[in-house]
Amino acid sequence: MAKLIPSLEAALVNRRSLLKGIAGIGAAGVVGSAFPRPAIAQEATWTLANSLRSLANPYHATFAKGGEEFAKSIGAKYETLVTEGNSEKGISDIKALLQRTGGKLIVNVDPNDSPDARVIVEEVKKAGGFVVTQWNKPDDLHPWDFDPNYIAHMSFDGVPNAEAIANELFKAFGGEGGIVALGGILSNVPAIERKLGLDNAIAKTNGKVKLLDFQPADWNEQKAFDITQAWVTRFGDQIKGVFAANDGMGMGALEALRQNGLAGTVPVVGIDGIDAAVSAVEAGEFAGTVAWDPFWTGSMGLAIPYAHVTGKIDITKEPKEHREFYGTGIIVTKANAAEFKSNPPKTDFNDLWGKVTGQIQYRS
Amino acid sequence: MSAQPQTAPPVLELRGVSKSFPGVKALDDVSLTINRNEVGGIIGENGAGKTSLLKVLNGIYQPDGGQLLVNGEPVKLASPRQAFDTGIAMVFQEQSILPSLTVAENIFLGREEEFLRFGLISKARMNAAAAEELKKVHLDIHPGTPCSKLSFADRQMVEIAKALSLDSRIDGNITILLDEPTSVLERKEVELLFEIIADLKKHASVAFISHRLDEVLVVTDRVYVMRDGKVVKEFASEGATEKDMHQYMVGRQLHNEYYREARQAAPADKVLVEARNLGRTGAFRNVSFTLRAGEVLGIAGVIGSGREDLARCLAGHMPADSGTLTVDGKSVRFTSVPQAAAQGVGLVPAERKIEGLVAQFSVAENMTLAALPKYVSGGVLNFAAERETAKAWIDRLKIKTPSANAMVGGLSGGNQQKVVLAKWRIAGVKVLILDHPTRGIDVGAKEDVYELVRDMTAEGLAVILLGDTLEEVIGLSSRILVMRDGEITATFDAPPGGKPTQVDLVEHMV
Amino acid sequence: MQAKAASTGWYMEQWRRWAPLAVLAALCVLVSLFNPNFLTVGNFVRLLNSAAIPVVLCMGATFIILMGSIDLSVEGVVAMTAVVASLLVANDITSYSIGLAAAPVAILIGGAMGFLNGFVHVRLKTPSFMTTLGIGFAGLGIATAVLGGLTVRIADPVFRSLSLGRFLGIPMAVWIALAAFLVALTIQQRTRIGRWIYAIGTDEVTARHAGIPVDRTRILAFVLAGLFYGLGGVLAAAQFGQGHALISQGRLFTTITAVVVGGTALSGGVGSVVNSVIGVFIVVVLANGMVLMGIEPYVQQGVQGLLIIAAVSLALDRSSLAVVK
Amino acid sequence: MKAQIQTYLPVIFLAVLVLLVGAYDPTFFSINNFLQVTADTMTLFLMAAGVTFVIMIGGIDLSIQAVASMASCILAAYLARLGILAIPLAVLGGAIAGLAGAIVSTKLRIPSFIATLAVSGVVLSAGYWFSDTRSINIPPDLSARYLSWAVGETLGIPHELWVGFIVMILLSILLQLTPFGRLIRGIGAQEQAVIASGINVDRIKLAAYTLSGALAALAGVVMAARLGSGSPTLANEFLLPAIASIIVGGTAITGGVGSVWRTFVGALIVQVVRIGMTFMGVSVFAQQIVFGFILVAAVAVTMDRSKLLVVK
Repeated sequence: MAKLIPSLEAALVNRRSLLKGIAGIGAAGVVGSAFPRPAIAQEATWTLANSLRSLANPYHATFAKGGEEFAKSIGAKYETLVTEGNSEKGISDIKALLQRTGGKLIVNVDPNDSPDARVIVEEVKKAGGFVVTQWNKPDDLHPWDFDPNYIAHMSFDGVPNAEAIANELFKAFGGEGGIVALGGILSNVPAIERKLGLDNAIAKTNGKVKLLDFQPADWNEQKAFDITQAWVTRFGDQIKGVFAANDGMGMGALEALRQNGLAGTVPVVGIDGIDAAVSAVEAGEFAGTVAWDPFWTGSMGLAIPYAHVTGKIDITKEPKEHREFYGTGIIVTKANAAEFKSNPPKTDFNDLWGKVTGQIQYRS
Repeated sequence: MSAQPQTAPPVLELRGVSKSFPGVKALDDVSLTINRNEVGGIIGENGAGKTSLLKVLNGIYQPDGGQLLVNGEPVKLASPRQAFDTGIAMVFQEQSILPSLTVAENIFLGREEEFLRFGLISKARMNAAAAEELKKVHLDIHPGTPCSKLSFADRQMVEIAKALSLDSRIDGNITILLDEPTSVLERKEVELLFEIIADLKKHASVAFISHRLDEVLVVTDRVYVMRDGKVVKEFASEGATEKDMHQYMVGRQLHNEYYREARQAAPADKVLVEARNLGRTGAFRNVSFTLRAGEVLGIAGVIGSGREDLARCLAGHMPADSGTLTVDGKSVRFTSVPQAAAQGVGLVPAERKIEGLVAQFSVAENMTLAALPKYVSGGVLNFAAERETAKAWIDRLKIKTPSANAMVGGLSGGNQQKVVLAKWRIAGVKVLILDHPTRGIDVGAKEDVYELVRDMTAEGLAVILLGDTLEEVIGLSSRILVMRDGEITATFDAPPGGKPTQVDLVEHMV
Repeated sequence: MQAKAASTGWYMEQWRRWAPLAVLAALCVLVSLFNPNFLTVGNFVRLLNSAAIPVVLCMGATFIILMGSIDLSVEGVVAMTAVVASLLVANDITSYSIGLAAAPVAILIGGAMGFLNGFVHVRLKTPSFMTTLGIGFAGLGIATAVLGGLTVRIADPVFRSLSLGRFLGIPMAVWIALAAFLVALTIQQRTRIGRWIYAIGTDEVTARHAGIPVDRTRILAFVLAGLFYGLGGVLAAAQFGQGHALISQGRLFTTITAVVVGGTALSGGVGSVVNSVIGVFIVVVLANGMVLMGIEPYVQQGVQGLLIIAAVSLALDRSSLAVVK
Repeated sequence: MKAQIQTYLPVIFLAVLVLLVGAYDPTFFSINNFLQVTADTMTLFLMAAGVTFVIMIGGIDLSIQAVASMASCILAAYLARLGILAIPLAVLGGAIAGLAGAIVSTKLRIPSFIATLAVSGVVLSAGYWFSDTRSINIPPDLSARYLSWAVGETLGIPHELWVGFIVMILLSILLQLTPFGRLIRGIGAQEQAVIASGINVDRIKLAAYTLSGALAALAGVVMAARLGSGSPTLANEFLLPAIASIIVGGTAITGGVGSVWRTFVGALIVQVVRIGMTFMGVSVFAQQIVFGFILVAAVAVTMDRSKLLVVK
């Protein structure tokens, strides 16, 4: 991550100049600094874009960063699209970009909700662009049914990773006792998977670890804080550990524990590997987190289609495990946190499949 | 009535002031003066322009033409606040007391600076100052009481106290404008008010606006009579009689024709409404009467007599909780307006702008509001039929409007009231309850309304009338109920030529 | 008969006055029946702590709602000020490290956003609903743009002690919220602006006639609200030890719900910051109770909705309203 | 004349926006793109269309987002079993939710803001119940059989547009030509006068909220058809844009003044601003800020304040 920081700081400088523009009230200021250049009709080269929920969360910010870096490495134009949590906005934005680029678009999408993926894939195919989807898609939607435009779907397997991190949690408190768990929005696929992973881990302890309560905090830090406060009241020192389906909620839980003097005493685990969580792991307040590699997904979701477009590979000839695959989650614990921080995973834009860990499994 | 040195300029003077609104000339070349230590009276029928005049004096309206002088200096009053700071305080007819604030806060609203200490209001000092002002109106309430807890009469006294607070805060002469201050007050409070005015006169001037001629004669030194936006007469109160004043107010000697007495129909046999021991807790009780087709039943009573509540119960605005009511032979119990409307009972409300009309609706839309189902064919509105009806009624009631599609909000009060009447006629009511039907409309329109009342009775409708004035009740009604404290205290037959006098009624009212 | 009517009126009035408190008490009893742990000192401290930020936000929102307006910019302003505060103290991104001085700066920025709300609303005559909605969007956008999606981690223990520190065993955030409440109460009761806000909310035309500078008062009320949101942002940053654009997620509707549940009318003129504090506690106890009572997660929202309807229908004085919109 | 211009300000504002974006990027100007953009706006319009009635009576309906999501769940859950009947069932579910909000608001006399907010919590729970807390796929064959009216094209025009147009026409008829619409306007402008005219105002209000719920549900059905699945969070982040559409179109939030075509234009304004920023390549960091300010500007331009005494 440290390596990322200089480039992030550079980005911050730009943003500050942007803010100056805003402070100048400027519609004029904003317009001036924010509009790159008019695009006249057909563009000769491919435009690359990442579509994600919101730049307000670190995972997606790094995801966008990956796309930007890759585009820079090949000298292509790059855009970030945000859905703001609104499915229709996400879809319309992609359509607009397809229209603007005349279909010469490579887009790497983390759909707002799994149903969106189908529409996006269909639109991209119709316009002749190429698409990679991340995390969310309907189970019956497959890249090979949309050859060649639907390049791939990539995800991280929530079940084994959640199970692994749950085991880290159990280890942290000695493997026996009650835990509480914070889930994401009930109907989100990752939320479901991570809950399943947790359930598996608990089942394997043969009753030694008990799930005292499960509450969805909707990925919301504040909600996680309030729920954890209530848990402290309800279960008191029965709580031996807190499982959070993402780091944001984990941080909320941690702060609630801190308010009650329990930070560091009651271990927390999260998933995502955001900076704050890794630091908490170092400090011994988190028992661990799973680091996805958003820089990798953000860049590889563009690099793979680009390789197809430039003829380096023919995606239709690739095996299924290169069309629907899991990336590698890194379990970060106290043992490797410092190492992880000082030496974050690197991404080689030319190594397309290096971090692929197998074909996606459908469980339901 | 101390003698004035002729040299001192009048405290307040209007020279040729005019003010117009779309369709109405509210003030037409009005000139008048209020002298130092004088109580000037301004009288006139509703709609004569008294309230507009006050609003000009108070800075709410800016005149289109003419001049306003205070202590001989021409001034322009852009807001009530400015008028206040100039020494003119108004006691509103429509109360300007805010229920969410305390008595003291209301009295000093907008003028809290004198109680500030380090930017904070000293409640103790403010309450103490307010208590001083309350003493002047003999109101024994704690200044920290929220005004929502006060009766209307008490609120009126607070309003007067607010105006009086100017007294100790302005150098030089102040003028207090009292707009119909007695309408919500009880006899005792009215007397108190008169004492206050007499006291005020020693160091201030007062303009007293009322349509209660007896009061005006008692309390004022000089009287201006207004009619149709003009000052038509000025005379000294001493020696004047109510009859003289009346003559100027209405423009002619009061005569039977004004109320179309000749057209007063003899009631038919058919009973349209029969009330037996009707009551509503806290409002009225044991009210019984019979109303026949072709009859105008007047109800007289002061504020608090329960007649307004009775009218609203009869029209379904609030339920009665005891007694029985029969409408056109059917026993009914109204708990909502639609139920009353379905039985052919309609109410022309006193609050025309709030309950009578949808100001943003056109004339036609307002007219058909209570009878919409009649103008539907195939599920959609039949605009042609609606327009036709509207035009017919515009002609029939001589409504002055640019067209049937004009917004009702732009019409004068009289024309608006005709639209409300037309609405209920179109809905086909059998019984129409008129609550102050001529409030705030000009004389010509009043006569049209009276004509319309006679038309209705001629067509076999029955009317219940809560008149704006006693004369109106007497002139129009064929029978009169007098109410006091929620009960009927007297019933008078009022055939043409055999009408009771105001004195007869007042006896049972108070 | 009259006397009887008067006395039932008196009872109703007393009930209306105390209803929000009664509802809160009933709720507490209900929850503690399910889970006696509710009635522990520790839980009360936790409840106070959970209520701290909502109380601060409600202080601002109450003034706006008392005017009959509405403020939808809560989340935008809180996010923005939280981000600014966390960037100004010692953190892992910038190096200003101005320590506690960040708090007044952030609060003032909140006030500036409030000023923008009020100014645009009054001068352009746009309804507060839309004005604050738009400016709230902008505030969230600014928070996102300043950070570019990063999360700032606060490394300043003094600043964090604004939330974590304890005095007499009670978290500092609670004391700050208490101070904010006292300030709001003073403003409401003892300053001209406070009284004028009531006057405007009750009858703007009369208020204008009384010489109250209505436009200025409106703008000032929005500034006040902004200042409170700014404080809320500071507390949020201190509580979570970080600043990011999502920190205020979900604050808007809970704030307005709390104000209304407390008995302040959306139509203006009726209510008080005291009511809002009670409203906050009703909402906080409700959320806390959901977990304590072990209500099935997916029906929680539904139960909460029903209980809010029950609470409002008991607590809100609607007798004086001719129409309810 | 001035009044005429005032009436069409939303359209003019929209036209200016379109010209601005088009001047910047001519690819924006194509029939196909216009059709696409408009078709994409239709779910937003459908959500906003019903609420327009509620806002016109001076109320507000904050439950539409939850209602649309719930409807998508009902549709997806029952399409296989009930076939085409799942559609009316979903719409009925929305109507009931709308009615529930209205009953709470009118009978318990709770401001609609809180009543519908509270009901939306209940509706959200219902959505989770119908979907068993999952998103549910609609198999393509079922979609083709029952939902082709909402997706696809006829005469070169996307079906969403047909649906949107039909709804707009029907609702406009309802609002402009029927007694119901007349009373909606009257209640918004001066409720007490309508009550005093013997109209059962509560019934009209119940109908308005029910309509709002039903249309939100229809929006949810169309969304589900477009996305091929239902989910309890499908319509998230739709509420505020929908209400913004109504107000940006020039309908007064205080009630009495407004129309369905205004909401249509308002929804298009919201959409064009958003899409326009993508076309113009406005930095993603600036987008939300620009969006916020344009919303305020749009209202400042389009709202007819001549009839309002005070702006709250």
